[in-house]
Amino acid sequence: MSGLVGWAFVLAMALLPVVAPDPYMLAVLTSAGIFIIGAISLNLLLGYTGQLSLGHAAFFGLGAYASALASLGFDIGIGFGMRLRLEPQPVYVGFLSAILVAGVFGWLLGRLAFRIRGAYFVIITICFAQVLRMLALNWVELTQGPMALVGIPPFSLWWPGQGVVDLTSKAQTYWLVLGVGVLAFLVVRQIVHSRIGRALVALRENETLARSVGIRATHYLVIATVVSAGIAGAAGSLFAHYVRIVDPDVFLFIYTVTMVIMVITGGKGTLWGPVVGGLIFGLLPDMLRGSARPEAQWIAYGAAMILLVMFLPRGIVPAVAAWLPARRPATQALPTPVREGVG
Amino acid sequence: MLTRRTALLTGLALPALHRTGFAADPIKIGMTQPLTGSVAASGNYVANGAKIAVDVLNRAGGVLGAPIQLVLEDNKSNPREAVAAAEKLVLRDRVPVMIGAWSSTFTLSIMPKLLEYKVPMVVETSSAARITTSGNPYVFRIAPTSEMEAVAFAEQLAKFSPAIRKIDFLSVNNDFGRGATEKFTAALQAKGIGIGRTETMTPEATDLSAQITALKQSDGDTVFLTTGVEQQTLALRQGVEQRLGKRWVTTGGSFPDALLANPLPAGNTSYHILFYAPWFPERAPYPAIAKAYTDEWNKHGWEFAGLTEGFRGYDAVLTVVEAIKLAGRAESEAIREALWKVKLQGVNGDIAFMKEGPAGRESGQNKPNVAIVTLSEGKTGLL
Amino acid sequence: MTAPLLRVEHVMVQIGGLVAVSDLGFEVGQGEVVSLIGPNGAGKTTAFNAITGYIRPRRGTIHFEGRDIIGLSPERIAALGLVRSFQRTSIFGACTVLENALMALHLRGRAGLLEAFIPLPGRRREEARLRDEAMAMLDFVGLSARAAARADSLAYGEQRRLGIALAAAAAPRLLLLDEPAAGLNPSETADCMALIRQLRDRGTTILLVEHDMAMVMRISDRIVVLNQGRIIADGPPAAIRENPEVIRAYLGGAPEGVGHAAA
Amino acid sequence: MDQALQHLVNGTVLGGTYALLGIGLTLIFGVMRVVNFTHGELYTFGAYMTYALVSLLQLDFFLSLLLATLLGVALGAAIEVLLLRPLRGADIDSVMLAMIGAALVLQNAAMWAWGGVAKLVPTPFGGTPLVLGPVSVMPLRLFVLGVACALLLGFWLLLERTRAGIAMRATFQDSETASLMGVRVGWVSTATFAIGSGLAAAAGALLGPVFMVSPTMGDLVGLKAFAIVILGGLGNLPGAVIGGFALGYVEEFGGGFVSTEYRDAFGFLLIILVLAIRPQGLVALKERVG
Repeated sequence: MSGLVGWAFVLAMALLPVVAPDPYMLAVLTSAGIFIIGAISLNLLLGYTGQLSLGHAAFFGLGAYASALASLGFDIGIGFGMRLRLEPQPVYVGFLSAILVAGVFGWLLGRLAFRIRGAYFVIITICFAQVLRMLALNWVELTQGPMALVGIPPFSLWWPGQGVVDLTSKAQTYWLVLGVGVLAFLVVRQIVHSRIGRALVALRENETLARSVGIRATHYLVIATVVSAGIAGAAGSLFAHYVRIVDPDVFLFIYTVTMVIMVITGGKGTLWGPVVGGLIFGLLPDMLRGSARPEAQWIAYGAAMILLVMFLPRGIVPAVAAWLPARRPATQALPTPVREGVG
Repeated sequence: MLTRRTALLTGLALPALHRTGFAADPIKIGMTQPLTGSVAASGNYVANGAKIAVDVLNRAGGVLGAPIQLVLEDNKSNPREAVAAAEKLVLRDRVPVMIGAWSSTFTLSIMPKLLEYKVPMVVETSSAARITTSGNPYVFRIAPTSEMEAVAFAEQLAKFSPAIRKIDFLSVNNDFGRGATEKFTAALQAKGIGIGRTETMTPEATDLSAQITALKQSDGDTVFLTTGVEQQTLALRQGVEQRLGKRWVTTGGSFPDALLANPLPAGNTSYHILFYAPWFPERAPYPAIAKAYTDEWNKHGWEFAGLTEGFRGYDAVLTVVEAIKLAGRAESEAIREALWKVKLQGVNGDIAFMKEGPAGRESGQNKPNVAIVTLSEGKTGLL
Repeated sequence: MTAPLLRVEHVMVQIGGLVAVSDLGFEVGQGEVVSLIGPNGAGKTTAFNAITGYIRPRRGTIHFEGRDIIGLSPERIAALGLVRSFQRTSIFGACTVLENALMALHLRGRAGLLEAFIPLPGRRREEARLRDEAMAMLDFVGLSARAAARADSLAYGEQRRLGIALAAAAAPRLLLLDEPAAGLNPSETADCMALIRQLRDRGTTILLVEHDMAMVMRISDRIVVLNQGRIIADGPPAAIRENPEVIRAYLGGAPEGVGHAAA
Repeated sequence: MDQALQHLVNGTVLGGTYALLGIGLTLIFGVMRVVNFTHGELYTFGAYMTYALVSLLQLDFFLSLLLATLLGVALGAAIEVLLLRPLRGADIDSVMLAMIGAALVLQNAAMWAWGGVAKLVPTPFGGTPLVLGPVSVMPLRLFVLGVACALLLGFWLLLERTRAGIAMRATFQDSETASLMGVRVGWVSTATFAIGSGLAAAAGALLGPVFMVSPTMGDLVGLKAFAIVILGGLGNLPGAVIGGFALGYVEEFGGGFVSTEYRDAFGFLLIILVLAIRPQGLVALKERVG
């Protein structure tokens, strides 16, 4: 997808609330958009470094908790009779701390988990999310445990002439999510097109060779994890202020699976893959609603996953790119590590 | 494509209505329950209760001359989907009133949406106190809070023999379990009863041996068990295995019905706090209503045990329809105001809402009835 | 005489409890082309893996430019200017040839996370410079016409040349080539030899593992012979050709080793 | 002291079933390099089949266990042929995603077929515990432990003493060489997946009657199975047995003496600890690949 088409897509999405102000569609798209941001972040890891993290919901959940706790404030004992107190902060502070906290945990997980690869890495990331879920469930003083953090304020934004306003309308929230999504997309694109991105793809393609030419495997994988975690944390923050309740279920395996499906079916290692896959699998559950009994909806969802993996193993975007007439210029002025072009 | 699909969906929804000969368009009631996922069993019971209430009421002429249509959405046992389901009900189906959402977490996640869309919701199951104390004037709860249950139970303490002196807790590690532990501790401590150990379990856990072995070390005489039906059954059975030798009292209104067909060995009597005891419809506050509900349920051949939870959906629909009737029109604000005026006889007993929460933004809370059922060798009795 | 570029002393390597290299010791001087030869299973590739940090030796020392490099990771060793190629074809298959070259030039760039986001002029200059270097490298190995092709679509001989180009890209001071001519036909082998000479002429020191004896004899300044994990001879090609122990090792061990046999 | 003894007995009983769960998963990974996300669903399947045979068809309990296991073997073979065979050579993440999809389908099919309400399976064993001094245990639990040990032993014999087992072990160690030596790797994969699935179904058939049978019973079990095989070393058969017992004891003693709130977290914490210190798992034998 060339840059022009990409921006046209963004513009079309941005105009949607004006052209077709169906609040239900906006709600569904907002909810899907939050997970698409998660998928965009996962793509940096899964698509560009080839490391499958099945604990991605951990970063999402950390972001949600960090943002919620920063905006609600807390007062907890930290041992030795000392207490840690935080007054409720504005929502943007929550958003930033979500990115920060998730990023720090991304660094930790990266340091620990990149001693291993493949299936081991996959399972340790699952365990990581599980441990965080148990912590959220049982550190009641901080997280309220299963009673959940409630009364999380909605998003607010400083607006010229109006000061800080709460974003409560469907369209405003939608635009915010769209904006963060575009930002996340651009962050990933910039990284992928940089020297770092090249190093990541080199590690994915042939780690032994990459190391032999001096690419520091752990260093770059950790960078990718930190950035990926940070973006997932941002998505978690959006989720917290959108749903306005955070409970330990944000660490659910199904949330990770949702993001993985979006990336793989869309086309991992392509910038637009998570967006395309995300739109399909973000909207599919809501399209299926009412079409059949609930169990059958799930079965259809699972079957769709299997069929896509079987018949489009590389994902939708690469398949479409291959199907379209070869529109890539013969001599690439700026070859990039991605197969299709960029937005 | 989308319009064709919508047409198809409408087509699917129609057969439910065609047999009634109403001239007017149906009045929609939205409901969201966990129909799939980890707590689907209970959610389906409640949904079934609501369905039969709609059938019964439609046979009796519907409301305001129109048939009642229940629009049921799965919240997939997770809060994100609970929000999605609520938005679909309000924005797409345009329901003027909702029923939901079983677990406290799901209900709490829908509550901001009620404020946003100004749609009232009757809460049929969730027990967390915060639902009615947080200042959301669109919430009307017919289910008891853990505190109400504990207080009602404390009034019946004298019925136990030998008397309860010191209690322990085995609670599921969620809102429901932790809330019950806290409220029962407070209510029973006030009656001079000692408090021993509290053990918790994750909702998915099946092997409770570590917890029960630990409970055995306490010198309490009674264990309060707060969890779903499945873990109630497991705990009672594993209690026998570990020779726990204490009295069990289950809270929360559900009943380990599997132990009717597969009873524990003789000498094991357990006590169960229920809001409806289907074995004794004649002892319900309004036997005729309870019997109508029970008969309609059995007509479908559904599990008998589901009656203990299904009444929640049944009573919720009765409540909502009564409010629509009082309001005179199916509009959210009118229904919300009418809910305050509801005085109704339900399966559980009288339904009427009292005000709770910060002044000016009160939520409605009903005061339900409590029955204590005993189970011994596969036979039930009323304490 | 100055200190040698690479000095390997008493190196012992165990793999899965088996001694793969028992006592390895040799030197490579600045500007030399040295070949490490020996029958199959003599431990040549293991020696490469030990020198480049992929296996940690049990005993011994390895000094590169006077610095002990045992225990350093492959990427650190590469950063010091010691880069290897691989025996089996080793390229970034799904990327274009130019991308391959750019990846191999990793050490020639500096840009980090910050530069990825802020379009500083320095970053653009660096990218342009890397691109020039990459094209120059491809030109050097005769692959510039294939720059936009996917690397795994190249012919076998081209892939081998790309493999060497990747190792040589960042202009290492010492280049370790693991059987660069394996599987090549005679004319490709000649090209390969010319390439190695050109690299040496550019000032790159080369340590070579190779089975093609004709090539080894013609290209090497010095030959080190390894058999059953230890050095049995070390000297100029003429001396090695005459060395009775070497002849015995090859005839007794794996006679087919003196040919085109790839492991 | 009595409490510790009881925990020891409980941990042993629990560990035996964990070992059974772990070994099927680790076998499949070792031979096929597939992380089997349907493991928990096969466990559920085995349990429901036992329920159907015992409660609905009124068959003999022990015969039902056997039949349920065989049905699990058949379902496993079907999954391998329909799903994994076409995906041979695909990325690890594509295969995982397909397996997750299959797990979603299986779980919701179970929900559809059986409803969400948990079922109890009647057994010929009495409801009164066997009492040995300070400890007590249900006869059914002892039976389960016994069968689990017998299955582990039988499985070991299968691997060591039969042609199929030798082919499997060869593939386990190096599938490329094995195929060069005439082992039909495709057939071995089907057999492996079927046997691994059969072990999961057997675990479900055995534990279904101990606990209860419900559509989501496989969720936690699937996660535990991952924990077990990681503890023991992925693809390491004796390691899975050791990992199973280790997890059983850690949960029992951790839950009993430290905190029941974190009972299910201990396993995962242990894994992170193990991976931080010994990334290859507790047991690293030569049999481990790579």
